[in-house]
Amino acid sequence: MISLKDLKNAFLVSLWFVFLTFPLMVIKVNPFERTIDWRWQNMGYVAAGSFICYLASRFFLASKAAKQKKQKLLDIPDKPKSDWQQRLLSEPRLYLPVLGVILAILLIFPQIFSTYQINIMITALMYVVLGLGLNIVVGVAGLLDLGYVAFYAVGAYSYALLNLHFGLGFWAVLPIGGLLAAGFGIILGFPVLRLRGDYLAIVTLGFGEIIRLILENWNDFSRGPSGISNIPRPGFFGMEMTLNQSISYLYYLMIALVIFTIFVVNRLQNSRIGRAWFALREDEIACQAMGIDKTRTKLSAFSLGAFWAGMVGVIFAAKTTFVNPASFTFLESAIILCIVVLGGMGSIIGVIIAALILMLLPEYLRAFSDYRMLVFGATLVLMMVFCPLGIISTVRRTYTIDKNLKTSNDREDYT
Amino acid sequence: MNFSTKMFSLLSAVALTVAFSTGAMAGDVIKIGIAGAHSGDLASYGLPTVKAAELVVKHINEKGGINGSKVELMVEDDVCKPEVATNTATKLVSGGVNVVIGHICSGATKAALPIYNEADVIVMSPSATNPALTQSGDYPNFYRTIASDDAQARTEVDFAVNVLKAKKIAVIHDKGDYGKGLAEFAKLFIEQGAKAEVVLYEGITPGAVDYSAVVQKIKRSRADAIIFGGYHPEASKIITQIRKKKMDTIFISDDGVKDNTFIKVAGKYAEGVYATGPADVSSNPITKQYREEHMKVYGSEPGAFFDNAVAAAIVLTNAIEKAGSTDPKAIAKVLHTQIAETPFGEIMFDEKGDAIGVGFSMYQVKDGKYVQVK
Amino acid sequence: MEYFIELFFSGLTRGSIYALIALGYTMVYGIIGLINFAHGEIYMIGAFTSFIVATVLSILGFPLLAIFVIAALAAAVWSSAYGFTVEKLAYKPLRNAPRLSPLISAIGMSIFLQNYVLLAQTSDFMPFPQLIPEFGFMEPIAGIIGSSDLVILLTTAVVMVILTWLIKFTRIGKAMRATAQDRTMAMLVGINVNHVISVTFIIGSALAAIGGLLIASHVGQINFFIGFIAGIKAFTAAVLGGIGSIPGAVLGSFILGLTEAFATGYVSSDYEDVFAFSLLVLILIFRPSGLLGKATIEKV
Amino acid sequence: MTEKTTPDTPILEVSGLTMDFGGIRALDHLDLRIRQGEIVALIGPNGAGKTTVFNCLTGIYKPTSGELLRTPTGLATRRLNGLKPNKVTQQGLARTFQNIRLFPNMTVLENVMIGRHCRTRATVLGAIFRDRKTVREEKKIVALAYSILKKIGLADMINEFAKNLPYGAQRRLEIARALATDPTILLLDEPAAGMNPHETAELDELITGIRDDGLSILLIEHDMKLVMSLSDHIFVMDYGKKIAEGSPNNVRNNPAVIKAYLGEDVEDA
Repeated sequence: MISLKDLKNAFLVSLWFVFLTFPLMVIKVNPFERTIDWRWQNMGYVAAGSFICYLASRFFLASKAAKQKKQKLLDIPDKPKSDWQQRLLSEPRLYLPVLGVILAILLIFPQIFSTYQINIMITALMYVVLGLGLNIVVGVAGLLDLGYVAFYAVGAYSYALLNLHFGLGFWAVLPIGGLLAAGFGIILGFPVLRLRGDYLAIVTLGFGEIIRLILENWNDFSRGPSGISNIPRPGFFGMEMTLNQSISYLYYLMIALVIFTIFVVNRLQNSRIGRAWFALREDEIACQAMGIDKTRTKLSAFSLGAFWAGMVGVIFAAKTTFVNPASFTFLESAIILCIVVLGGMGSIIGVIIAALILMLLPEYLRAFSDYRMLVFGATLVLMMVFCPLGIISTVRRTYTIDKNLKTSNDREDYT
Repeated sequence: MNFSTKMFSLLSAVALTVAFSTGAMAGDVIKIGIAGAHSGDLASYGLPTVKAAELVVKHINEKGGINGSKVELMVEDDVCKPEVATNTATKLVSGGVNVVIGHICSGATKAALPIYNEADVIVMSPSATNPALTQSGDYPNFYRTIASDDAQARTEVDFAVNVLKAKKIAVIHDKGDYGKGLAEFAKLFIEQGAKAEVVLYEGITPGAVDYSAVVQKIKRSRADAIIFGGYHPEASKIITQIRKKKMDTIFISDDGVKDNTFIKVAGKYAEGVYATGPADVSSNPITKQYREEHMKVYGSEPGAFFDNAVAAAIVLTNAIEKAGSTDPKAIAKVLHTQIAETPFGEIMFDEKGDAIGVGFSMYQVKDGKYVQVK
Repeated sequence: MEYFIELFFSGLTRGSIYALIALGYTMVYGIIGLINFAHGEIYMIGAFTSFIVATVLSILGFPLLAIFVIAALAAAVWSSAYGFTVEKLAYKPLRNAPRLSPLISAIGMSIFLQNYVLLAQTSDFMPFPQLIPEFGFMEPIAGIIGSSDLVILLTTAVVMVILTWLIKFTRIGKAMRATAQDRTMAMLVGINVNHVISVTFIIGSALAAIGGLLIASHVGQINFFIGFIAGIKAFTAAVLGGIGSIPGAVLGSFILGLTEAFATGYVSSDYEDVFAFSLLVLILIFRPSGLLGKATIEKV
Repeated sequence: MTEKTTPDTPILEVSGLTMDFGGIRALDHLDLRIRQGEIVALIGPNGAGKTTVFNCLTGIYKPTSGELLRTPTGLATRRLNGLKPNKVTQQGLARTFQNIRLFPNMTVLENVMIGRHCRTRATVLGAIFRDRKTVREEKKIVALAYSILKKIGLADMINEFAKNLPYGAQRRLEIARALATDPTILLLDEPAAGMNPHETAELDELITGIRDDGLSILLIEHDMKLVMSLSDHIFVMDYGKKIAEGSPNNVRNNPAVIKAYLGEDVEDA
């Protein structure tokens, strides 16, 4: 499979990378002691690493191309490669048992694993909901939102503040947090939703920063950067709970919220409004020409997306029992956005899988904590290059029609 | 062509990843958790604590452990983020830690404390200075071997007003948890003292490319002194621009600036800058011993909060030994009632959990070195 | 009045710093319609490379001028190499992918490069040698504008003139404009589009590197994270001026810099970024394509 | 279906329509009329401004000046000027696009279902709770969309992605989608472009059928054979101006028209 030409190219590539990484990887200066440390061994690593990677990617692509060629020769129609996925996801006979098993595992999870594992799982599940929420805005309606974290912050602070000043409990604030975030979505949406694409992206990014800066600077309102601590965990009919119990409780609560989110988001996507969102993403002009109110549709996507961030924000505050503005930076928005895109824009299952991978993998890669973010960045690039449509591409609902429809009857209420 | 571009991407990631690597550890019986930022941009504040604990524990285990039990460290990273800190704390608690040294940042500490509190684990931070941690009374299991921000602000203000006789003071901060907290206290103390006035109170944006507008504003306020709350990167940018603008305003800052990096980065502009820091303990034999060991074992000067972390490790292990058990109540009793020998001399803890005998002194940069001001 | 002038120059300095980075953003966006999030990192790599080279040279005892020139060259060469490689690795394979894919790839690249420098070098702040001396003739007005401010201002002006000339009158400039307008058409008339895109990345990266050198020398320190904030601000400036437009990027940068300076000077620097972003929102509401951006009528 | 309006009352009237793009005048005081049940063709060389007329009518462009008046059968006249595209569609004008603008990653059936959006009311709460009213409405949408697709000849492909359809089918799907909005006037922008003679013949039948259902049609088309066979009335444009109008025969022999087309290949599929 590997020809001499490949070897030559691999050599050239590794030469290029040796040159590229030379100053940063090899030279390390200490300006205080005025010494230079030449780390020649790094040059060797870079050369060997890039050589091997080149050949590996060559090999990977060659086998992929060969497969495609074979398919063409055998005249296999160019079916979408996710055929088994589509079937698995669309036939209840296939997916119901799988779903049952997953649910069973999820339910007994706290019985098997340590509190730490449960805690991580809660975080991952929070990101599942965040991903699903942003998915409505970015994946489904196609509005690039880089400031989603602002709504998350609104939710977290609404619990922290309402609890602090008015003593409102978790259950009361959970919907309020969601609604407040949705309200902010509308307030933000009004002026900016006429902007297109990248302009919208930078303005939402700015909005996210503005919210964070206000929380940071307006001490009388938010207690500034030192944050609000001692936020109560969620209660259960006033029961006293130990730490372990309350974490397990939060876990089940998150499971319930995830299921609720999937249920609602799924229904929304397959409704009149969901179709309008998809249409908006596909073609804004045609969408309007088909009688869809662009502004209203965008606003509904924005606020319904924000709603989930608000709810998760409340849970975030309850889980960490402490909020400060530093938790709501742009990086957070970027991570949620990555979940949506990696999952495959608009695909609920894809988003869930992506959220679990992106949140759980780094936790279990703690041993490599220094390289965690490096690997995270590289993974994003590689995923996009090799699989730009995400893990699972959108599955559209299929309809079965009773062929004996009395069309003449329908005709009447049509005119 | 398309092939070669795709392979490039695979390669870039792996080639650069391959070039680095890591390690881990094991043991038995008494478990001490070490929590703080060990990776990412704040790692330099967290890692010295790990090293300090390692050195102290090595000594103890060489002597046969505490009351016969070996001491084991559980090192967990919280990257100084509250949301991660709760996971770290749960991991330590479910791993069965007896005491925890950490966390490093106040925000992360606040998020983690309720978890330790419920699990009844004693926590001692070498670096979390937020006053509320001890003064609010919410965290009975929390101790620290560093003085709180208000004590530091008090030192700064007293020095500026009483020693330097400053009348107009500009209070600047970096909008962060630490810097802004300090600045608020400084402002409060100046106003309470009524001997000087706060002519300017501003937060700057950390990481901004240029601070000349703020500097012009300070110039216009005609302040004789600036009290800056924040860390050395911003401090060195501001002092550089102030001096370049030919202003000779006195610059007083905090422990985050009392760092040799500040002097090296700001160079000649650092001359004359005042900064508060823990009292000079370099002549203390314990301090000397551990600093030398650090040089020997790790081949470099110890980093931030190293002495405080050594103190915390000594105090905690000492308390477990004296208490004769790992029972938190027994340990707490020892901490509050008995004196321990640390790099800061003899210390014990008041009822809030602050170390008695750990305070701040004022330093000034003279000839490229911080020198304690008498 | 003096205070006003002082603030004005503060704003100009900030603006020209943003402009040096914003130009790269706007060029790349103009040509492939991509928000190159990794551009801030290219700037950071430029600063780091010049830091390393300058420190090595000063240890070896080179004179200041030689250090400045060699460090600038090295920064430009390596930043360009990084820009070129990043484009080939992370963007080129995605030319025909959905619009968001290259953006995610860019965010990934940005995170990757930050951590690459963090691991290969250090997470600490490093002192950047002062490469721009204090000019004697600037002494009388040092309270208003410093030597490095002046150098940065002049560099921005020169760079903008050269860039405008390059794009208006040279062969490659024409090819760039053609590619920006219609990539397929450009290809049909025989323009090597890949080549043009590479050149765009190289020029943009070299500008960022020069910016990195000057700015790091101005503030006197660097670490691996400086690219992020500068990048976001520069991008904001580019959008403000109308992304894709070169004079727009410069104008947007100056407006942003001046807004921040005056907001700090007359209101409070607590909310300096709030002012900056609010201004952006306001301008985009009234001019959805930025100040000098062309309002495109979509062909239906 | 028809009320007592006289056949002479135009249901859509355009007068003095002018559209400037920067310094270029794309439309210059254009007048058009469509009567109930008519098929009216808008022809002219490339760049004459035909599509611009559609874009002005449907609210995508804001005309520089001129009146767009719509008189629904038996109701009062309304101005369409300044209405947003979706409001225009609600007023009963639906269109297709010259360069097909389907929703490529949605199924054929969903594309048509989108057309029902402006005629249905289901809310967010309805979508979540699926109350009886919403379910009934949804069922009706599916049934209606299916019946339209059946009529248009795409009933076998309802679950295909729109992007996977052959070209001719995509054109027909655009018509189906427009029909789903319950229009009284259908604006077709080059529906026969790129079709083979067989497909064009089918299209001819389809358009006639739609007219027979009581709709009026405004048609932009280059295929003269189709235009001549379908139209009741033809407007000829050049350089944004109307240069002729009348019955097919009339227009065919108009010297101005011949001059405008001179040198142009009058497509003759």
